[in-house]
Amino acid sequence: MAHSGINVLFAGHNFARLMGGLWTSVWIAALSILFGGILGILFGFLRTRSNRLVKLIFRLYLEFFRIVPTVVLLFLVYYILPRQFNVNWPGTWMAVLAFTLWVAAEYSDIVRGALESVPKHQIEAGEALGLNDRQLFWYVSLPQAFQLALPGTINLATRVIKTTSLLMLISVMDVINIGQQIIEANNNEHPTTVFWVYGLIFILYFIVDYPLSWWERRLRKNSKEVK
Amino acid sequence: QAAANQSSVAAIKKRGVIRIAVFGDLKPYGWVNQDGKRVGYDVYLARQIGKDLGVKVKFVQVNANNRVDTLNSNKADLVLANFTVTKERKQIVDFAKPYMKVSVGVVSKKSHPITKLSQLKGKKLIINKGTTAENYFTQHQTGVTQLKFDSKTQQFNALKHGRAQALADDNSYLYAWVKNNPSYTVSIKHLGAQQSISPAVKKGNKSLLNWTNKEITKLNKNGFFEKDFNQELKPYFGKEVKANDIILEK
Amino acid sequence: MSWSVIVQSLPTFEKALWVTIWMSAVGIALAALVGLIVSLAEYFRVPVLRQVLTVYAEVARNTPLLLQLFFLYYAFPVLGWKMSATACGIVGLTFLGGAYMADGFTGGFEGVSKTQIESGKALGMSDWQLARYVVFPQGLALSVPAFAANVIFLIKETSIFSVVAIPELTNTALDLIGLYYRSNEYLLVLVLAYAVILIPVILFLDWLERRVRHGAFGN
Amino acid sequence: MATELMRVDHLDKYYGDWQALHNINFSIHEGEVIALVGPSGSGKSTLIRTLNGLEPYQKGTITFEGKKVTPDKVSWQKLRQEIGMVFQSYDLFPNLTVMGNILLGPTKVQKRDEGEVKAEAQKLLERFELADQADAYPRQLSGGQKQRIAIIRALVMHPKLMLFDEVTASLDPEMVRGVLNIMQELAKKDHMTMIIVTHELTFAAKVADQVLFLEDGRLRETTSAKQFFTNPQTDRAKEFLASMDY
Amino acid sequence: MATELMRVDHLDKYYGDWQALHNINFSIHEGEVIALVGPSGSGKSTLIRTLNGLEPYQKGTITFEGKKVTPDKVSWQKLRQEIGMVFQSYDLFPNLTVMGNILLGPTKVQKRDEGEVKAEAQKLLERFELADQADAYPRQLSGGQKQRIAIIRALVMHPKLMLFDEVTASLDPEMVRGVLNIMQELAKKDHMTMIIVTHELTFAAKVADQVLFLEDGRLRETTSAKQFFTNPQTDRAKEFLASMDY
Ligand SMILES: Nc1ncnc2c1ncn2[C@@H]1O[C@H](COP(=O)(O)OP(=O)(O)OP(=O)(O)O)[C@@H](O)[C@H]1O
Ligand SMILES: Nc1ncnc2c1ncn2[C@@H]1O[C@H](COP(=O)(O)OP(=O)(O)OP(=O)(O)O)[C@@H](O)[C@H]1O
Ligand SMILES: [Mg+2]
Ligand SMILES: [Mg+2]
Repeated sequence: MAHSGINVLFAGHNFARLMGGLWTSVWIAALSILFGGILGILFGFLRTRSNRLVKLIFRLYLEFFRIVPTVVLLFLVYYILPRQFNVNWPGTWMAVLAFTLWVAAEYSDIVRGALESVPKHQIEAGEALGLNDRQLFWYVSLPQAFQLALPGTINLATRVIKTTSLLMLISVMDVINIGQQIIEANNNEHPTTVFWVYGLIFILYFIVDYPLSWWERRLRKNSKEVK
Repeated sequence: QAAANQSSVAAIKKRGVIRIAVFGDLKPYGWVNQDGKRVGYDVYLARQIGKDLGVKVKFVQVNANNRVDTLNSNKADLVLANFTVTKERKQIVDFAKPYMKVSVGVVSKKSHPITKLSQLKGKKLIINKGTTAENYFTQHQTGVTQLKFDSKTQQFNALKHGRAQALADDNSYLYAWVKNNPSYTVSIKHLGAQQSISPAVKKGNKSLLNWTNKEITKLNKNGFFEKDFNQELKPYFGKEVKANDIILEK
Repeated sequence: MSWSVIVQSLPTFEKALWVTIWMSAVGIALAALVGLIVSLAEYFRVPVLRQVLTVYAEVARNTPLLLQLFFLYYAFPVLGWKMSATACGIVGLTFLGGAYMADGFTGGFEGVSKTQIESGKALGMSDWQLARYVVFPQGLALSVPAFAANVIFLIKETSIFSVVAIPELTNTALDLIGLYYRSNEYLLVLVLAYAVILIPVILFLDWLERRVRHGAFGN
Repeated sequence: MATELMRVDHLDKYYGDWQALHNINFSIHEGEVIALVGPSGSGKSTLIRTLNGLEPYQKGTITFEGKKVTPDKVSWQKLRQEIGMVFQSYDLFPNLTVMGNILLGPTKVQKRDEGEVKAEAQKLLERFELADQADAYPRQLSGGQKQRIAIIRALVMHPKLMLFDEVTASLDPEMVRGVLNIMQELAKKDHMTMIIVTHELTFAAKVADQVLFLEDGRLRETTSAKQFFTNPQTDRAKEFLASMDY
Repeated sequence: MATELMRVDHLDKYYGDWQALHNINFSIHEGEVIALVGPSGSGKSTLIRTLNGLEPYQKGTITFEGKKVTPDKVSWQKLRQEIGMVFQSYDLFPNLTVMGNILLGPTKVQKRDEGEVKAEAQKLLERFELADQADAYPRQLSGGQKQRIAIIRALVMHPKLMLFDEVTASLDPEMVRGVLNIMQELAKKDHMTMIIVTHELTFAAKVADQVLFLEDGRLRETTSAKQFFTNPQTDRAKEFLASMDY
């Protein structure tokens, strides 16, 4: 019985379909991280420089995303945007949008934190050389902040990848959704399908996520040792 | 209205694609076989509609509880997802002529069949969010605890694992399901009035609504639904279900 | 946007709010306990147990809660292990949260400076005394920020309980949308409900963080 | 006497409500070396940072090469090309090599030709026995090496005045000498104008022409180095010298 | 002569493959003060840490009060109650008050009566002019005060031997004196047996009976303090003394 369940994974195009679903999840994650990362750097930079009002606005933006669970965020974008704003994209792009906004919020805080933890005396050493604000940012703050922000960046990426599991809820044909289709098509004949399909997806997520979190851990350890 | 125009017959033809919302995990109405191909009673109809319109069909997979929003948010032009016509739904979407009849049924274990609503009191009942079954049990106080799921896959798995004593959904696919799960039976065949299932379009989309009405009438006349039934449903149903239980009279 | 729709839904949401709150509370408490056990095994380098728990933590950290719940709820019964939805939710949250909490505590313990540990040793402290008087008080204080982040994270993760039919906030909102098609109203109430839970929690944790920091390190 | 390079008149500086510097007056001439000494917290760092525009001041004037300094960002940015500064903390940029650190100011700020600056940098590195380190990263260097490179990084901008804030305070004792040697050479050979904050009184006695003794934000004594170390005027300076001389 | 308190024979210590200490031999008698000096990186900290069991060693023996030390965790834990140690970094426990810091060892490790220890601690605090600080937290103290309290914390355990690893190295110059004063008093008045790693050679000359000069992990000289500072035997020691005396 258990045997028949595992065969379902390789029957027909099932395995290829699952991999296709995984690819959907991965590229949505990748694009969101890319777009969200760019926005996040911009927002984070603005948060260290701007006047009170701009800071407050970005702070509120961040707090909104801190409070609203990502599932809810997906539904907000999925239900509200098309109707209220006539935005009419396919589900995958809705997902990219929702994730991008979320990543931008979280990443802006990582970037702000990193920029602020560049030691003050480094900035002063730059000032003492006569660097102007723009030069200080490009030659001193940014390269050092990048190092400081790297572990946080990777950590966020792992979370985004894991969160793609929610795409199923807004009908994106992600790996879980395809898994459910397979389960539905075979469950009656092979009751253990559910176990093998979810098991495979579980492992797939682990395979994608683990190297990143391993890398993050190593970076953090190294930076501790340098200290 | 700009939004309605996006789904007018002219717009669809111009685009060359009609977007039709279907289920992906509702065997045998809308599901995906192991080759990754969408099949089922609704899907069969969808493909025919595409052919008759002379456009390609793009499927949008939905769950029971986002069928309305899929239309309202312009993600699909037409819903063919076992969409039961109800008073409430009529207020927010426009239904075309029905192409199936249905009523809410209850499935339970053969060994402990639930044949009367009163037996449900104090028990657990599985339903799918956004279905007529949910409507029914929300409106009729039966003293049952509802377990609400997002998808068909989830709800049937939950039933099999004994997470509740019964499951309520459209009787049309309960029949199919019990065929493969012979220890269960559709112990209540009809709850409430007989209802019908229709294609739905966004409210105000007269153009597509009229076209669809004509299409249904035409298909009904030339026996399309019988063919559809025989090909997509019959193999999954038990002997006790006849074409007449599902499709409408000509 | 209809005011009356919102008002009518409030009693339903209130019930769901309590479900979210109590399940979060229990799940987080258990997660903290598991996290503490894992981090203690790591700190005392307990053979075998430590390796086993490390594998657990890696698996829990690198897979989505949604799949963990699917497994517990839909796949395990195939093998004959069945838990109620509530139990699945709590176990899932504990499983995931335990790994995150362990990370936080371990980070705190490792953050205690080497010189502090050596000055404890120089006073002749045994391993246990070192842990009791030096590493734990300082390490736990250091781990408060991570703990706070985890609490907020885990409360938000309960929104995924929806997939195993637990009637918490998100499930309730989706359900109401499916029944009455008033997505604007219900989503608004849903967001507000999370704000009602999380804002006090965030404020409390901020306060706790400042207090502990000052108590332990004076800054 | 040589021309006056910088003068400070009636300078007051506050941190919030609290006055850190009280009515500071002094001047420094070309080629002169001033040692700024005093107990911890007396305001030495505050004063020397003010002279480089890193701290705003609330009253008084700073005059550089006969021109009153307008205390805004842009003027200071320009002026800092004429005034080099080295701090106590090793402040090389960790993401750049030694050469990268040295080139940054001349090429990006002064827009000088990279090849020319590089040649000059190479010469300075050789002069101070650091030629091997040109491609090293700061983390690969000892504290003493880092400080010497920080000095070169400032020198290559051709400053007219160099400010040093306890540049040897975080160094291992044996490293101190190498750094002090450079500073001594700059003073005696290059006749660099310098203001040096230091706790190394023996060194100060050797290189300084003048000593400013600061206490509680006030200049208590401004005398020639010779006189200060052999025969300080004020009791406070005497006490201070006694406390430092274990 | 007084009895031998500790002796070290043929001690070798490796960090991984790299040998940090080579064949170290010396002994210290009751009431004696040894100064351990040498360039940075020569292994002073490594040696003194080894004497307190904070670093394992690979060859040789350490003998304490005539008994060979078995180099395991539990023996060292016991022994450390007899050997006090103070480090360069201010290492008071930040979550405890001054009194809490002082009481921790005697009451928790030695299980002595709290009241009695408290009275003794109070006396020590008074003796070293820190009585007002008993209820303060470390963060409220200056570096010099912290180091003096760290010394008291070690003393209250009644150690037979005290180890000091550059206890004044991170202090502001004016703070140094207070700490050195205590150590001098311990040496001269209390006749405490002590091994002191220090860069303050003037101080070492004053308090030490013997000097161990370490270089590259090898003991290059073991002589009386008088001889070492006036007339060192080896060239290396001469160089070292010259480099330190700027
Ligand atoms: N940014 C600041 N804000 C408020 N007060 C400050 C600030 N920087 C320094 N101070 C205070 O100003 C006084 C002078 O400090 P400063 O650092 O100039 O002393 P210093 O003479 O350089 O001491 P040290 O020898 O320890 O370097 C001190 O009381 C210090 O606490
Ligand atoms: N944990 C360690 N692992 C590897 N090498 C080490 C370790 N600790 C010290 N060393 C090396 O051992 C040598 C001796 O170091 P040690 O700290 O004992 O010198 P020191 O004489 O105390 O120097 P300082 O005067 O700078 O304190 C140095 O080369 C150092 O790099
Ligand atoms: Mg200073
Ligand atoms: Mg050392």
